[in-house]
Amino acid sequence: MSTAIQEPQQTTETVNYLNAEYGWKSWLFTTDHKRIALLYLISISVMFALGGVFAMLIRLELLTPQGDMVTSDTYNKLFTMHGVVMVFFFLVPSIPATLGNFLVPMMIGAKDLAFPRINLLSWYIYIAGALFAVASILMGGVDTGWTFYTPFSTTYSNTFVITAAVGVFISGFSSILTGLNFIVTIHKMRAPGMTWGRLPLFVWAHYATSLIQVLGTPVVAITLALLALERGFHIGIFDPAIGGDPILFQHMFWFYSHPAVYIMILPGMGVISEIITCFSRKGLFGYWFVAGSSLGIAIVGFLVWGHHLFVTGMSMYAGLYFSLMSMLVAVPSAIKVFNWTATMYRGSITYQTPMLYAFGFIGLFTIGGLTGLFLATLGIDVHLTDTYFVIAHFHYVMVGGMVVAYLGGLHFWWPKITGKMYPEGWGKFSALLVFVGFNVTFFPQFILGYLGQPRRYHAYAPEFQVLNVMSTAGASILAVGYVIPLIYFIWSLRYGKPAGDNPWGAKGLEWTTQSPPTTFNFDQTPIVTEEAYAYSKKPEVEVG
Amino acid sequence: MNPVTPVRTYVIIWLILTIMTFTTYAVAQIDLGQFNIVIALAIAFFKMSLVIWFFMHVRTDNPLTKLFVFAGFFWMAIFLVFTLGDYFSRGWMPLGKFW
Amino acid sequence: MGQQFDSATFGMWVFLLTEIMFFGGMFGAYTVYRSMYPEAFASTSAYMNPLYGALNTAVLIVSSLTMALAVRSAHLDKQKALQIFLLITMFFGLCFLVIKGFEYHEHWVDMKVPLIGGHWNYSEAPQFAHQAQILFIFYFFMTGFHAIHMIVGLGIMTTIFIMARKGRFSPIYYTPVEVSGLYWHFVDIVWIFLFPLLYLIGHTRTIL
Amino acid sequence: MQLPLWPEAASAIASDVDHLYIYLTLVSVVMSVLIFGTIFVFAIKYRRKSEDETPAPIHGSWRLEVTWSIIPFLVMLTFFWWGAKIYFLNATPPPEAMDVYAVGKQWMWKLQYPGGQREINELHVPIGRPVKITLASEDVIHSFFIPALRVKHDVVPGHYDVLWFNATKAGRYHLFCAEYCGTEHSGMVGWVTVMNPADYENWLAGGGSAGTMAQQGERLFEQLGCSGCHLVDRQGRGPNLRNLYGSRVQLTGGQTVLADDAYIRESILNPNAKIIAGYHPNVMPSFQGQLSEEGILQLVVYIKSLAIANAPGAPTASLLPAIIPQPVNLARRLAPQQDGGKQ
Repeated sequence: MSTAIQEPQQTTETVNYLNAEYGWKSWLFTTDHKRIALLYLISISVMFALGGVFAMLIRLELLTPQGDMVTSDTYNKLFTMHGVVMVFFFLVPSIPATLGNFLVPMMIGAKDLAFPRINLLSWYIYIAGALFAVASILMGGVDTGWTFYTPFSTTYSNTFVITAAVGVFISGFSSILTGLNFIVTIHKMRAPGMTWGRLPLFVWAHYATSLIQVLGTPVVAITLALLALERGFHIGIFDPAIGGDPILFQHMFWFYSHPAVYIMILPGMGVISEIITCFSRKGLFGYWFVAGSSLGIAIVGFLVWGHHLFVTGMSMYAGLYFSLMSMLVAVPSAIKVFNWTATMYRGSITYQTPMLYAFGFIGLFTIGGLTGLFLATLGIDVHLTDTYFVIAHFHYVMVGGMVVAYLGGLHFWWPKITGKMYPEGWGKFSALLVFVGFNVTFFPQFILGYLGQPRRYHAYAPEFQVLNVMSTAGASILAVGYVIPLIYFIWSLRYGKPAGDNPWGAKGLEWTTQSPPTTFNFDQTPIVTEEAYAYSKKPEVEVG
Repeated sequence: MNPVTPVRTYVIIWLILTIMTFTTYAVAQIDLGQFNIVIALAIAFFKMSLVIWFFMHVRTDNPLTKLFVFAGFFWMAIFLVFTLGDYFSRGWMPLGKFW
Repeated sequence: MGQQFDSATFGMWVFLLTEIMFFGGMFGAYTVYRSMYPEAFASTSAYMNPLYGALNTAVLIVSSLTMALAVRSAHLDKQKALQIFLLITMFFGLCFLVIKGFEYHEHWVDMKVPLIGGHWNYSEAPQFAHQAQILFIFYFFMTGFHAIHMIVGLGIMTTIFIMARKGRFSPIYYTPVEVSGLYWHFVDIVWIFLFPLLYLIGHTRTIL
Repeated sequence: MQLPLWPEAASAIASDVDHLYIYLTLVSVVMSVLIFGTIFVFAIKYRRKSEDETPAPIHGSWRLEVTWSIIPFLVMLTFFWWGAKIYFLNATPPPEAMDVYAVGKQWMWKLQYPGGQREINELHVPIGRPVKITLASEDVIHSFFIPALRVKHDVVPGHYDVLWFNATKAGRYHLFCAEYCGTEHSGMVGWVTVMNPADYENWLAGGGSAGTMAQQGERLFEQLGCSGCHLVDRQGRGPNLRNLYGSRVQLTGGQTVLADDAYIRESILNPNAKIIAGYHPNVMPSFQGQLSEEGILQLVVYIKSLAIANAPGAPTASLLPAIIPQPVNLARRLAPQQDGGKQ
């Protein structure tokens, strides 16, 4: 930050994408990927806040074992809406639609995505989906759990399942369009000299993510369409009374929803690769292994969905296969962790906020990944599935991994996005709060899970109370850790110090333009002549 | 850009497709047991390949398009094979104590 | 221009990838139930009239041919031919929908529509009355989604036709024609599979 | 204030699961300490000392990459192997296991014993005898979960699921529903009482005034008028049910099926689905909606008992004389077809 003391406060503001046009029309009809990214940023932040409120209510309810704060119906709706909102409307679009949308074209030296209007369309579709989800909340909520398992969701639930399912169905298309756009952009719009071997790993991660979005999302769409039809018209597709099979629903649901967790985590891994290299001032150790492991996760990730079905009566042999594949998918994740660690070896490391988040990510993701192996192990999963162990595991990956990476990335690129610095001291403090709060919230849940507390319980056995109280206490720390950045980010828009083009001394094409960038990102199409993360050499990006 | 395909090619492909349609219809009237489904799907697959290869110009398209077309069917196969794998192996006997 | 053509067709292929998975999910669920209840499904196929299916297949294949010729005409700057071929394509697309409509009507008359009120009667093979419902649901679901795709396709064709009338296309810019052609052919391919799966298999009432 | 950190282990399989869990935990701790330690050391040792530091590039090492891919995978294979072993053990009840029947219903567990005892949200089992629980659901998916015994199985409507255990320690343990099933999901809990064999005998003697489960099934059989067509000793309009259970029967289509619990259940609810060769469809009405899953289970046990009473070498003296079913042994299931159930 010491270098950020720039020329006198800018009196003549440069033209950039933020001030190029004014008025609400210039935002709502924009085709600029950066503006669309900001539209997404605002929308998903609203959804995150909504999901967070539900989470807080859940934790408050679980302070006492009797379940005396809200009724069981309300509680069921709370965790369902928490899941639906967080998974489909925050986690899936979070990094790809905001940071990815903003940065992928810039990182490959393009003016915009391949289909700017489709990009805007995807935001509108997202909003339409989110409106349906919010409508289902306002009408009275949904109580099926975010997994919508039949026959409860089709026959027995008396809530607004169809509305919520339609919301998820619609938002799926927004996700597909984003993925489609990225794939075509990365294939066709790279700047001269930007070979596949020179792509930043953030872009690789988004490429892998997009593949999953494009290949997986249609299946969940069709599954939810079948579910809505069955519920709406009382036709039995998964109804055991006429020979339908509820387990088939689970197969179809998890065929998407398991790879979907890789949609959520892969972009986070891309962010971490960028942050670690920048703050270690060093190229990534084993570039091709980290890039390849993203693709490996995307592909093998499609072969493991059955590990959600180990106790449903699925064939034991299918269980064997899915267990083995789930072990296999851990290998590329492990490769990434090892390579990030090795990147720091003989680096030049500083501890700015983004790097603190990156440290947190590696730690929490490691725990999340290792506990995933517990759940992939057949004999253990029988005991652990549907308990708090599962909750703890996926929050370690989704919140400890994904959300932490998202916050890290937001801090890292905030100067580029807004041209302003956030307050570093507060940044470090809230990073610490998030880390501590998160662990206090979710670590006790591993123990609760092995003790046998089932998930989705409104009231629980009294001997579990101490650990639950701990968890709730942690959640309140975590909440503070999320609110502080929200405040100082908004504060920095007006009062933040001007950031300069490249406050971190980072590599990558996005740092070669002004902050905030102009509407078309680069004055001239950049020509790339060096590898990604060439920290050890003099900068050699020519502009020609 | 694709080179221009002669009309003759299109018409020939169309003829083959039409003949195949009637073949598959005719074969279905004969009872071949399990082979009915095999033949019907083989013919459908063949017809699909012709449409993709000639009408959709994959023949002259770049390898990237070919790869993506292949990937589409490959992923569909993943879903089919492993879901069906569960259903078909449900009736199997438990393993003995070979460990 | 070449770059844009490339991006657009490639983008369409990626979109078709999602379409493959979309129908793939349906085909997957259908296959599972077929393998669970082969005889019930054979009995439903036996009810279907494969002549409708075969006729519709032929109609779609002709429309695919004319679509391919339309794209070719655009490429060669034969504006009149382009418009005519587009019109023929749309005509056959409509034919398909009309035939499908007649068929749906026949199912309704035959009480083969297992919806809320239960417009449903399966006295031909009462032992399969339960499971046959599942097939009919899939039949309507798959052909219904296919029909929706046809309707969307007709909408696209209308747009393309209007653009062609206005002389928007030339040998260096006919991307929309090419791209919507890909979509049209894909819809044709889906039907190529739906035809044997729904109409032909088990038509001879064989059981295993 | 209680703060348990480790669940009670009260079954044979529980200690297996615990050992594997400890092994996995140890490996995870070692891995985490290695990674966190390395990061910590690197972060301190290689902290930026001057602003213009430029570290030398290191591109990577094939040898390292291969090492840290292969070794973790080999370790994971040990998890896989051990876990699969426990899973298969968990999934195959021994033939001599005693039967208990459980029906999940929003939001309670109904348990029935072959001796005729019935309980709600309470399960009594003896120490040292394998217990096989046949699970059925009346409505949505439930999951039968006893943490202290480390067993869990989903109860999917439409068919029977099976779970078994061998309790080793007397006590009262939680019974949970682990699959979300609606409003009072968290109220669908109960207790499992594991008793010494002698206490268990006493407990058994105390209940079951309504006759054994097979007798209850027989009464239901009469009430519903089944006996009008399914004559026990002669040929009627429907197949004779004596010795039907556990045999392979030939159907009208030509294939054969095993007459097991699932087949009997299906034939009661959807009689036309699988007609035995020589009989007519549309004779028997469907009992869907008229019978609870408990009732169906009673009928199944009754039909089972009809096959055992006559079976040579059927166990005679045991805790529950009339109903210990002859296990469907594996060889029999594999055999192509034998002793057709039709007469």
